[in-house]
Amino acid sequence: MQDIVKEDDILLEVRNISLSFGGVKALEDVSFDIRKGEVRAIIGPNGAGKSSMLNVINGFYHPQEGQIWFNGQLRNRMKPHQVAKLGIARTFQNIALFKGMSTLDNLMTGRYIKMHSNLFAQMIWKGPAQREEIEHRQKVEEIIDFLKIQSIRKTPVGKLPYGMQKRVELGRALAAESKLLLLDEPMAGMNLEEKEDMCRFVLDVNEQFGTTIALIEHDMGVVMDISNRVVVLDYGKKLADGSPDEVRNNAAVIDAYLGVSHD
Amino acid sequence: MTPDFLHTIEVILNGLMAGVMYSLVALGFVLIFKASGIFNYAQGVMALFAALTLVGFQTGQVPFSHLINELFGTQIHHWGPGMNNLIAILLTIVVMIVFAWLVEKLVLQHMVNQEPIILFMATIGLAFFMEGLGDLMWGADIKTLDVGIPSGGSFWWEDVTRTWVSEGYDYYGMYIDLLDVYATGIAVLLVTILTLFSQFTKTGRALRAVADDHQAALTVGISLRTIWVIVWSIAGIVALVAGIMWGSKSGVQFSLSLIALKALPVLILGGFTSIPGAIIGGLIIGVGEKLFEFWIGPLVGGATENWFAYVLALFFLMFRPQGLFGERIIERV
Amino acid sequence: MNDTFPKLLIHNAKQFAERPAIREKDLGIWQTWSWLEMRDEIFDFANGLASLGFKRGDKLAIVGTNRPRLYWGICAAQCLGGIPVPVYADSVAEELHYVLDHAEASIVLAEDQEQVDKVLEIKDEVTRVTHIIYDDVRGLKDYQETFLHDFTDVQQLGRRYAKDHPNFLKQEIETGQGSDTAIILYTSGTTGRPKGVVLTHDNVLITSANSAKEDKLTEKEDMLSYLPLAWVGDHIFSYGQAYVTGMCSNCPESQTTVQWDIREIGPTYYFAPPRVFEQLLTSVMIRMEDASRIKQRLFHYFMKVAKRCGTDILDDNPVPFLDRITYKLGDWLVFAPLKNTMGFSRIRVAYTAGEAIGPEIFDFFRSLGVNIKQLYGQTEAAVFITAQPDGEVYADTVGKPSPEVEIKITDDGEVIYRSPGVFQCYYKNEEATRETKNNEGWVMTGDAGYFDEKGHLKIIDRAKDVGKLNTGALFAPKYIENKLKFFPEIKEAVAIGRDMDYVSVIVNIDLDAVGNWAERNNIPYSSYQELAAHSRIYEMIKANIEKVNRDLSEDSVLSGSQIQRFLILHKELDADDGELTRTRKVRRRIIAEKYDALIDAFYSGEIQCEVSTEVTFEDGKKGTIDGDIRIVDAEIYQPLKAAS
Amino acid sequence: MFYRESGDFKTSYIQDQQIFPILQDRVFVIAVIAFAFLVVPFLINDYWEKSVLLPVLIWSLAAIGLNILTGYCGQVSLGTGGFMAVGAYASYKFTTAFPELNMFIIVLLSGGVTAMVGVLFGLPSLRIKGFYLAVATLASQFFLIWLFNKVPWFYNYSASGQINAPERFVAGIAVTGPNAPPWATYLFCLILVVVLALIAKNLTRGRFGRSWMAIRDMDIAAEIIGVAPLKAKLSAFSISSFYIGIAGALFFLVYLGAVEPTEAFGIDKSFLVLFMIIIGGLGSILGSFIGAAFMFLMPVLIKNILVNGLGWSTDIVAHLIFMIVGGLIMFFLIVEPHGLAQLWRVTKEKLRLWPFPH
Repeated sequence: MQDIVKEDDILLEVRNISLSFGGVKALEDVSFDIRKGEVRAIIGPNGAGKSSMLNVINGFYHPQEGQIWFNGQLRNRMKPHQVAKLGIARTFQNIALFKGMSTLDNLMTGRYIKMHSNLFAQMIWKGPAQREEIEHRQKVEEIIDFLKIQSIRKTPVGKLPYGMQKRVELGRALAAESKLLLLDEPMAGMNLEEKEDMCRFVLDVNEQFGTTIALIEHDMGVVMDISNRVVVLDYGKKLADGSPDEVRNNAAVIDAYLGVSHD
Repeated sequence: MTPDFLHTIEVILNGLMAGVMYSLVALGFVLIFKASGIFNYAQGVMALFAALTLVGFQTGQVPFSHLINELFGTQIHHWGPGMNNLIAILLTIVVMIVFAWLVEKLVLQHMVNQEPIILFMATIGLAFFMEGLGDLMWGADIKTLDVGIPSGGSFWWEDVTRTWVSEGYDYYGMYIDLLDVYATGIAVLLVTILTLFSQFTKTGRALRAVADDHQAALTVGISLRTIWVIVWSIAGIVALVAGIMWGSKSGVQFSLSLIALKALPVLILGGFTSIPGAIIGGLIIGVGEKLFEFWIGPLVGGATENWFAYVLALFFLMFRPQGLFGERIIERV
Repeated sequence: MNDTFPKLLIHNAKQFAERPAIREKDLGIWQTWSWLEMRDEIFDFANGLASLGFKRGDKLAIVGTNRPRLYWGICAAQCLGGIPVPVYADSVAEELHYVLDHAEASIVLAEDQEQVDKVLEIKDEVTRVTHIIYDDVRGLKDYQETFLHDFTDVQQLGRRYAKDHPNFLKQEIETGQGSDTAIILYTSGTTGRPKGVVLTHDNVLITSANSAKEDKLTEKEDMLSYLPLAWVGDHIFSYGQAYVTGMCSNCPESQTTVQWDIREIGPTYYFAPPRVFEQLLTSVMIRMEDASRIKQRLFHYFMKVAKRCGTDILDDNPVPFLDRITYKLGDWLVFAPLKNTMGFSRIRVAYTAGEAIGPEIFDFFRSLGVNIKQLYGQTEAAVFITAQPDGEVYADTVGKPSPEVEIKITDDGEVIYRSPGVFQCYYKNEEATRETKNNEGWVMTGDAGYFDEKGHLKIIDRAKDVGKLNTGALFAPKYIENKLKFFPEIKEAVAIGRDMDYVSVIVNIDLDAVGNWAERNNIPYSSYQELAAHSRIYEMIKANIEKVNRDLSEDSVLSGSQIQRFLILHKELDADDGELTRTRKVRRRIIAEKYDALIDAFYSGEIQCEVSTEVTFEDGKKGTIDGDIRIVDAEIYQPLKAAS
Repeated sequence: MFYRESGDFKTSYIQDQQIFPILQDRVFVIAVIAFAFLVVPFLINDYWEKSVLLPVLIWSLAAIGLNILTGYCGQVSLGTGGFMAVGAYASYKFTTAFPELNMFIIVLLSGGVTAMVGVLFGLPSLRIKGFYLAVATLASQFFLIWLFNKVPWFYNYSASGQINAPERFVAGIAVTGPNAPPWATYLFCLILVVVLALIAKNLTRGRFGRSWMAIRDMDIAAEIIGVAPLKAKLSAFSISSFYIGIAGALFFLVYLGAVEPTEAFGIDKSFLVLFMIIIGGLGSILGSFIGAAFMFLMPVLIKNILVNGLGWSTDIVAHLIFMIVGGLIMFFLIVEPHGLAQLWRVTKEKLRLWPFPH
């Protein structure tokens, strides 16, 4: 990927973001961008502020300083559900599925923003509501097919094994057909095989649907192989940014990971 | 000073004392909530139950006499003349402790790591159960409770205040019920004891640890279950005190259990986790509702005490969900 | 006269119009195509093929599992007078290579990325292949090859092509006739290269029609198409008979979901090889194990009832009134629910074939009211040679000759037949054809068998394995071994006797079955060897063998080959020691060499024999097991009927 | 055991998404409804109407309402009694103000009014959760009741402070007032309940229902997906109140006929309905019916046995019932937090797999 990029290739850009909770600095003057169609990794040791960064991007936290540009326009102080409407979906580090619902319903809920039939249509069901329901059911079924989770279509997600739940959550994020997909430690707590599956899916999503993906990981391993560019955070500051190889050979990064004392 | 002004002071004073009563109940809530994260709706009924039991012992009632008579056609009611207050109170305390143990054994330990709201609903169930039990044991009739706390207006205070009025008004002095005064005294005593207990005893410290986080408690070396039993026992005793106060004030009857409802807004104001909060919250509510009734009441047909506390709490919640003294709730993602 | 499948398709599209022709479990529901829709789909694709330059006589290779579009491919090719050549989905690259090359396929219709990759891998060697068409686009988006087409794109081409050549397809279909080659099916030959069996429309059509008439199949049937596309059975059941009767074939969501899919569809017409039924039975028994006491009682009680009168009720023979009542009750409480969970509720006709099926398995399902029947067939015969008519169903025969089929038994006991289904030739393999089919059109089955007094054909063994005892009595080792293996206690059995005076058997007991029998009767044992040598076990096996002898004695032909002596081997026959093939078939020669001592002992009348055999352990180490093996005589029964 | 699903397969999403996908269930439900409409009206008498059918129907409606809020959207409310009162008083004002207005419309309007009040008291739910909210809803309970006691306009300045249901007709047949024939009042309620239950089912299985459940199960994730908490919660509050309001209206118009607010709509009613959905099953329409029937009929039954049967004094029995109810609540929350509906679901699964255990 060439390094000089035209403005309109940039999907999301964060500029000089600083975030703190009552004095505790979570992020300090962090800036980076995410280009259309790339797989972007945000890595860093635990407590480096990765999750905070994600929470800033989709509007859970509002940074004290800095700007967020999405699709060429500035967006500040947006509520998460408004951000979702802009086309940003995400998954969570510790799975945040709707435990009480089936896999199918979880994915259907994922399409909430895409559905519009009003209260009265819903009450009557027959007619517009049902038509909409079915049209979206088809979309969801395609995702189910894509993630190979047909067999658990109607199982309550609470009953599913961990790896499967991760997959369902990915499915729910996909269902929104968002422009940008944020994955918070998608491979955390998985065995090797599951990790490989997940990588496969991430890449497939990126290739087949052309979705831009930003993913967080705390171990460098897998991420390096699947991401185009990597930004490294540590203690809330940006440590490095560039291609996997550049990052891998970056002295500061190595220190951070080998735990050389910070002073 | 004008009589109106003095009236206002009188209202405030009464409010404060009523507030103390609320605080007494709220205290029980806070204790349990801090230690087990359970919002114990049954606290009020516990007060009722305790009071009933106390009266029962005092008057020497036979527990379940109605039921027994119903079943075997007997006509037993009392087993004797009753016993003196101290023993009765001690016995009641024992009962409350046994009760606490049973609750833990039969209910709580089966509900560990359930959502708080589920536990809350469970305690509503508990409240119903105890209400039925209490009535079944001691009968549902209204009983008078007297443990020798003097009551009635304080003439001395009337005389004192009468002199405060400015020339040219005739004023008969402020009415203050001695019972309320004593209640306040006892409440203060109770709170200090509790504070000392939690500061200077091992168990007390353990309790605080649990309040902070359960794992920590385990490391202190006291099992969560014993902690819960202790806390519920204490709450039971607090309930007894509250029961005695309310009981001797307005008789032991079903309505007593409703003071629990009144304690809820107190908690919302004070925060579920703060003992001082509970007390101050109680006072605010007490004074607030009395004043509101005194000023606004007449304009809207009175009986505003029914709802004032809740509406106040409601508005309060909108702006400070965690209460006056509660820790700030930070959304974790 | 509709003498080809394309013509039949047109006819069905008129007659059954909106009735379902084919279904596929996809995206969570059973996507359905009516005969009309299916016709249009097929015609579009056929035109598409034409526009890709596919002509009369060209071959269309079809690689994949049961998918509607692959079935459509078959008919589409036939529309143009081309020849479909299905290939097993699991065949590896070189097998695929051989078939594509040998059949001279010009276009390949592949199911998905996996198959496409296989084809691409060998694309350069098979130069005749000009286009590859795929059904499922997943993962193929960014393949650049220009000769790679999506099925729907081809149909698109087809529609355009049809505009320019309005009557083209119609004429092509008209010109086709029954004598044209309909399909080439490659038989996965156990020995040597697979052979391409050439079948005409007549072959497939007539056999399908006859067999369908026999079982009164109608357009109302539902059948589950889950067996390999390239296997003749599936071609007849899911394609031939489907087109003839207008019934609906249902494709499972995937090979792994078959058991759920069958449960949903509840087919009325069903085929499965014996092992499937066997697995079903075991799974039923296992699942019942952890059922509550009451349920188990219920189950076992009513299964007894079923054993007593179930099959008779199915064949509506006279049954005592009380039994009928209890059976009805059992049906409501146990049988019907059981069938429901297996997806057998609606079955009218089910067939099993390929190998002998265990009588108790067979009876279990029949007594539940599932009408399983056996048939005997071959690719060369377009399946049907014999089949069991309703009400004449036995575990040990393969039934009566199917309509228009003549059967003869040669002097050395081989079954040969002649029928409208008989194949034309092995594609590009003259002498193989000559070997199997003589010029009056009689085909050698290679199986030895005979007709019993009921007029049913009994297959006893591969012809080449059948021999004679010195007494001149016919000796069919496999037949005997199978009978023995039907006993749960017996895992393997090797019958010896060709050119000997009598039959002797080497037995392997089933460690699981016998093992927990031993525990229940608290017989302590530490090893297979110890258990095998135990006298109680010997008694048990002896009893089994004598049961077999009794059956044999009732058999007009084989009564002479009853088992005289047997022993229980001190070790399990093992593929690692070369005693079995990887598919657990007995390697007679090796065993004969390895255990010659035992065999001598058999015929020198000894009752004791020392053996020391080399074995290979899991870790590959070699070692020896020594054993002192008892040889026991079994009861011989008087033949009931004189040998015919 | 009774299920024969094999062969009953779905060829379209419409089939797959019907309320009762299994044939046997459909048949059964239709049979029940048919029985309720075609047979019961001819058998019904005053006793069955007043002491079984009407209350069960009406409480079911209230339970459905609360279940939408608590069971589906996860917002606990102790204000049910208050909202029922709103419905009752609204219907009273409407019937007296517009005597000609069709009763169905009146009832629905009353629901509408309650919905608006519900939204008002639902506002805090945006800031507060769990039992904080539960406490807040108490405000509505006490404030509303006080309001109806104190503001004469609500009871048309009647001396008693009570409100009495005037006689009103549907298609010329009285459905309210003392002379209304049992079958008429019964059918009147039945129609409303059936239709409303269906609507509730439609809402809960659709886009709205999912947004509510999303909020209930994991509000943060719900927001990420684009569910606006404001919209979801307030819609839940309004629809829930709509149902409860209608229940209140029927309770007053058809069932009681005359109402004194503190009596009829006290806090105990709020608890009763809450218990109904806990025992019936949170997040289940069917559960609302089961729960309502159970919680209402169980005491009646016990009374019949102990008082009429064994001749015990009523107050002792009353206390016993209190204990039993309380005990049951704890029991269910411990053993089966999803209530009777879940128990039914489990048995059903067993029946589907019969004779296999799993």
